[in-house]
Amino acid sequence: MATTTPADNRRLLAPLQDDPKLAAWVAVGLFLFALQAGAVAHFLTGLVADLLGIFPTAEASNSVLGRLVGLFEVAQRRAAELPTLLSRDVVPNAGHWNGDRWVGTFMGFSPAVSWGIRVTLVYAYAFTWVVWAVLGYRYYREQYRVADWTPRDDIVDRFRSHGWGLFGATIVFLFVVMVVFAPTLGPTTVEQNMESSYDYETTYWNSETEEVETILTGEANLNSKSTGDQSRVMPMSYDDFGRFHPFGTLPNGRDLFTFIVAGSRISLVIGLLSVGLSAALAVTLAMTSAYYKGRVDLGTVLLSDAVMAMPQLLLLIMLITVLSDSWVGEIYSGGFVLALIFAFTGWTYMWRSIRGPALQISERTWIDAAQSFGQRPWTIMRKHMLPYITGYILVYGSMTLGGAIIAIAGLSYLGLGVAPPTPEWGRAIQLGQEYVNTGSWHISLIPGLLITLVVTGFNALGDGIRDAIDPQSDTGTGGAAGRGGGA
Amino acid sequence: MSRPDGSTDRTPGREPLLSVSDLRTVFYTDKETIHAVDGISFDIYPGETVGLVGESGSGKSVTARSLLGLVDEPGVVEEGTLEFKGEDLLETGWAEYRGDLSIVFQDPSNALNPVYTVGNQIREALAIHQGLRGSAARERAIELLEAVGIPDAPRRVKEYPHQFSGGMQQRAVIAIALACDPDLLVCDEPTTALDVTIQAQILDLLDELQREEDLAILFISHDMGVIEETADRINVIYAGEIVERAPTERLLAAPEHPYTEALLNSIPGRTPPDQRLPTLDGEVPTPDGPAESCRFAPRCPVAVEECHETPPDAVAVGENGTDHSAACLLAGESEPEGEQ
Amino acid sequence: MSRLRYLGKRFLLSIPVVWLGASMTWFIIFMGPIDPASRLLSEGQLRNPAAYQAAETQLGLNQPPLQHYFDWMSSLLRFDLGQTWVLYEGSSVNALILDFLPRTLWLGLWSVLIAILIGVPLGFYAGMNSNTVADYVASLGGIVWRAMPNFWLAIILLAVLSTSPVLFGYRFEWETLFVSIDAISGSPDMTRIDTPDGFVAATKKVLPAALVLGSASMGNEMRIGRTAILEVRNEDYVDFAKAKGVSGRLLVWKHIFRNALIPLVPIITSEAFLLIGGSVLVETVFGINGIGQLFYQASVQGDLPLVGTLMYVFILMTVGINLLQDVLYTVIDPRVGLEGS
Amino acid sequence: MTQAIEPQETDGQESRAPLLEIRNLQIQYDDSSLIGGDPPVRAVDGVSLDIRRGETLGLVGESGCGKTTFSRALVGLESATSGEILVDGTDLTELEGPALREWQRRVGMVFQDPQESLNDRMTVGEIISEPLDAHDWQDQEEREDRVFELLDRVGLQEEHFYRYPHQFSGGQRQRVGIARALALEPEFLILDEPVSALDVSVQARVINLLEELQADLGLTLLFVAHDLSLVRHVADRVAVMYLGNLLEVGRTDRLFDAPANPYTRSLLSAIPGSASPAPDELGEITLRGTPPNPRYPPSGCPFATRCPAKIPPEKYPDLSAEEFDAIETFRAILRERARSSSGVSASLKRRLGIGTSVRTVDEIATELFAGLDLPPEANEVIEDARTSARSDPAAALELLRTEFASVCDRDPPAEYVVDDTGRTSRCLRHREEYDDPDEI
Repeated sequence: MATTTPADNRRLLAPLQDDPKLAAWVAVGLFLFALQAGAVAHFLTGLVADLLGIFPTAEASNSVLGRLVGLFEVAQRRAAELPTLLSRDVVPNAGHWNGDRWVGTFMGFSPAVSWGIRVTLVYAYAFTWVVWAVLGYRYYREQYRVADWTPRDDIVDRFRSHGWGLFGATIVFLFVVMVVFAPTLGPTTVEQNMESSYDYETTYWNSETEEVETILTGEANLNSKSTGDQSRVMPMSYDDFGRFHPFGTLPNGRDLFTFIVAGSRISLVIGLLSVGLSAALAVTLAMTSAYYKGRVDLGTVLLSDAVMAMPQLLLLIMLITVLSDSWVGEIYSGGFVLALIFAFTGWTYMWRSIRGPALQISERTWIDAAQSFGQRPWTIMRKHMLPYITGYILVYGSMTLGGAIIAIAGLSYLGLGVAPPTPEWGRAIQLGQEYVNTGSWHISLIPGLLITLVVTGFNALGDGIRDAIDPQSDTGTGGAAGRGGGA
Repeated sequence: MSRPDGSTDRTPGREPLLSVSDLRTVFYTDKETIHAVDGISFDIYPGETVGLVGESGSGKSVTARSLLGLVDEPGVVEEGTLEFKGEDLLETGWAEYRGDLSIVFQDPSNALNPVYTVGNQIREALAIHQGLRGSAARERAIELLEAVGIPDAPRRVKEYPHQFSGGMQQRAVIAIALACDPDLLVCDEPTTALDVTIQAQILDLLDELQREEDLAILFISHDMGVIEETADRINVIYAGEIVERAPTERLLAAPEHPYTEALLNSIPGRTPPDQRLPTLDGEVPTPDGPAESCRFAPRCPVAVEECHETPPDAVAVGENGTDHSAACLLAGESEPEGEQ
Repeated sequence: MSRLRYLGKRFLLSIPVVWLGASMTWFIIFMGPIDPASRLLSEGQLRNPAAYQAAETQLGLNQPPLQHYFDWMSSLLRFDLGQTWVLYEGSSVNALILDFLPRTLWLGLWSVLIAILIGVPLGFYAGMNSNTVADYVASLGGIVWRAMPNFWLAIILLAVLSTSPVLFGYRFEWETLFVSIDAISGSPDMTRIDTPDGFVAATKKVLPAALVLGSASMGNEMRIGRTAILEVRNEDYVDFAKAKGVSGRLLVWKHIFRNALIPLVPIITSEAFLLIGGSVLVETVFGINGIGQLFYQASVQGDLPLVGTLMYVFILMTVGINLLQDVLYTVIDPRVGLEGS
Repeated sequence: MTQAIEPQETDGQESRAPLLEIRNLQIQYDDSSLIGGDPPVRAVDGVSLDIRRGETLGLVGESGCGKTTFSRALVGLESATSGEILVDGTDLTELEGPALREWQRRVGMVFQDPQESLNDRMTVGEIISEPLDAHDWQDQEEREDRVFELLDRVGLQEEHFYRYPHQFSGGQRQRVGIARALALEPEFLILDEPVSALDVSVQARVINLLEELQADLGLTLLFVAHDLSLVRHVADRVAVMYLGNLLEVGRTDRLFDAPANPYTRSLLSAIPGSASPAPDELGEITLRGTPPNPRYPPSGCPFATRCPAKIPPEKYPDLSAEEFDAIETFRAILRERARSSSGVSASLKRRLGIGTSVRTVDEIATELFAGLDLPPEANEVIEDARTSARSDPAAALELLRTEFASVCDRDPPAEYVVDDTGRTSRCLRHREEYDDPDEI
């Protein structure tokens, strides 16, 4: 018989002591995780509490749900006490000048430098994870995988040599890290600087009195507005209260960087949720309509044509208007309903984009072969069609995500969608609109440039994946999908 | 003229129309360098049909495209001469000889531009090569379609390619090629996409045209039966090299190269139904480097050690001046013991 | 199948699309969580049951839903669109649309034209000179251009134009270039469009907005144009034409460009779709009183019946564009509508 | 290897019990679902055939003749419009769900293009074991053993288990396809052009493998191909298909040595080269035109439009072959014209006086009949037709049809037994009153 049987080769649970390299790899992973375990626990417990809070009954504190919510809130507070390396407390940047040196900042550096160190540490940490994952994958490929070559290897190799795609991946990586570490990255927090600015105090060096004084943060904001040529706090500068503003301030004196970082979170969450939902819908419909063809296909075409006949942005506006006052409209500052609406209006574009590939795959003879030995339709779709469509979904999903970010920004520019005070990029543009040709040009310009960069990044990533999975095709049908309905 | 293999094509009294010598076409991709055509030489005389036979991936189509200067990126014609009417096309370029040298592609549905009528595409060639325009060109286009056996040509001339069946499309392609008034027609698998009864029609048509117009034809195919029926002389191509050349009858009767022999043997019709088909191991290799041994050696049933070390040169094996050569170290040494 | 039959079939298929779209609109507006009648009333009127009932009766909401649905659909079909409630209170919707629509169409026309006239030639140029510096610059430009949010671009462009003398020297002032316009932004004057001056003025007025609105399409058309050229260049028939001796300009124009236009048709029309959606934002930024802005105002101010009617108009427009695409197809590609394609 | 079935005798095939009895099978495609009114495509148009246990039946025909559709129907990949496919008394065309799956377990199918028929994201092991998984065949371990056994059976190595189709050559891929078809130990194997995508030097090995497998496992084979030389080599019996109809069915040696049907004769004669299996006395027959559109099949014999041995019209028995040919061509042209001018746009053009030039119909007729000496009555009819063709091609066509109709245009031929081995052929020339096809 054979020297290697599949049974021998199935060593998924290979003992770690057999392989010191693997053990080292796992140890590094655990160490990296431990550094941030507190933050993860904090996030997860918070997420569960928020999810439970969605249900209207949860508000009553004596209901079962209400108690559960309370329980998780307690757990969240506990989790917050766990030590975390990359927190504002470990590397603080909010300090003041006492006439002699900086007090309360990281190792006595200036707030700008302290903030810079924290940002650098965050990105270094995230990058380490990436390196760890890549090394792990390579090691698996060399040592543990039975097949010496798989079609996925070619895809990975092609992507690795795709400069444009890598550029996109880098941008997306930077953006995602920004989203994940949003509270850590800002020079201040949404709560302190925006939501409850009158509950917090800012200590500062008053250069006139030459004394250290305190002021309510809200009042400090009022004195650091960017409203034209006279009063402005520009990017990479301090305001009168010794607070560092990497991107300057908003017309209401709040920190633009903190605003943008927090806004990135809601953009990505809504984007991912909506793309996920519409992708699931699109894939299911694409597979069924491509598999059964005929009437099923025609029906889906008509339905999607009808949804598409209503311009997406207008449909969004209409639905938001209708749904904004209902209870779903209040979840996550209106973000949840926005995601639902996006999914409902966006699946058509995605379905259109993958219908071609799905039909093509359904014509492949291996589908006939599977039918010929009596394979069940759902298994055929899952085993023989889904793996191919997944690639395209990644492509168009990536592009649609870019489009969703634009559309969300466009809606909040119009004052729809994500309700203020929750930060959103489009609102920053709207706030700064009247100052664009004054000295406070940064307010609109920076978020706009960031949107352009992030969307370009997602599109480039999509291009890269497409070229990697299907080097011949460049149909560019993702165009419509990646555009957020013309916003 | 001298050749690397020292042979000459002997057809009395006439100069070759096209003389290909040591042609090398290389494709450079990220992963590998493919020597698709690796030093092939042959002559074509006016009015004759030369066959080029080989399996897929042997370099047949690249040869055809190289002759017409249609090698696309990343391919490059690196070496050799293509003497057409005494001029080396690789130096002078094709511009002046376009039309004199015409081509028929394998898939007629791709060779015709879908957005123009067949008549338009014929008239285009007529305008360039025969200076015909207006109603003269229209009349001539109809005549050409009739000449290639398309019934109801006056109506057909106004139709679009997709309104034609496969066989009709190939006839239209031939009509366009004829409109260029060619001396040499390169037919790259012209019947492979067609059914056998349609293939017979096209082969008849080519034969008839050749006799009427004194065309020289380079006929490329993977099908020995088709080649045998059309060609006066046959070149057998394997992995970018011509391994054997002989007049048709001679090649069929007394193949010298083991590959030719194997190729002939594997045609099912040559083996009685109750016997097993003779087989040949392995597949056609991709020539991804300069030849360092006989490329057929790994599959060759009679290979000796030397075959794996020395690339063979073509040697003349013809008796009494027959133009027969084979690129095999063993050729000519052991007499073929007659076909069993 | 003949081409006319093909078009007929496409036309028949668009009927259920309009019907489905209009039904969904009806459902969202009248069956959704919001009571359209109460949204029409001001705070004070809300407390007055008589006023509420009057509004409900006017909207026909006191009827059974099915009856209301059929009434609503049939009035749409007859273009009996009623009157407005909140916006321009009491004016006829038909008149309102006739007043606002031309401005949007004018804007849309120019944005489509700009996109086609710049995007397609640039894409073809990049495709013919693939992998050169010019190609990379054009492609990158197209991609970045495509990623910019329209409304942001509009804001920046307005700022640039309003400070044009400062930025480009005092000789160049957008407001007074060729013909003077009263302001950089605002609605074009559609009444004098038949005079040369009026035409230029109206065009100049929408041109910045059209440039913004068409920007993304331009990037997209460029990209597809480039790909199409690359694909066609590798076709056998191009090689065959070369072998025939067709060369230079004839080869490029007759055999490459013409065929490369075919995949561009659906792109151009699907971009036109997006323009309709994008018009809301661009009209808002530029202060153009078009149908997009009307829609936005109606939504914000709660005139839901008007929102529904306008949506119907938009549906008709998109379906119309779709049909136009099919007509273009049959003109440009002789294969359309015949068996096997 | 697996259970050895007693090799059955090769003689007396006629007496073998049929595995499948196909009765008047019709398969039509109606793609113009809602609107449009094109008649359906008649892919298979009334086929009756027995497939006997243990035999290799070759099914040959040109592309589009319906041979692939027919073979797919036998595994339930196509649904029959009418007719029945009987296996042990059950009609396959009515099976659904588990019953159909049960039958599919007994059949294996090998497809033409090994590149297309293997999912290239699955390893060879996964591909071959998929039928086993689909039918919950025993347990995981035994399935794996079975796959290794199959790999060995088709001449592949065990290490190929974890490779992907991309890593194989065409011939090896086809072996994987064969292994998959054999996974469930079927009794019946359908081979749809199994080697036509392969190079000749590779073809031979796959064919030899198939012959071995049949001998070892006692399989019944349906071998669908367009290459007649190949079919002669592998098949015991051959069925020749044209436009959805079986025109000749019979023992391979008899059919190749003395083809009875004009179509079989033409098909054989068209094979180029000295290795052609055609009998020498056949000579060269080149068919005119192309097969008709299966949406609009001829009303009589399906082959009548191209037949070189078409029976001359009763009214004019003395027409020479040449003259008959000219009339046939004229009719074909008119038919084309009538169809192309029936569309809306064409009638619009006609009304506007542009397009379709009537002048040329006349011209063509002049050319066609130049130099021919038609009998006066026939000539008169032609003249009439030419006159009416100017205004109404359909009427001209009708006139020609009634005047010059041959029995071949009218009567679909029945099956005639043409030799002592039970070979059948569909051709009106087998009727006693006409000359046999081979005498033309």
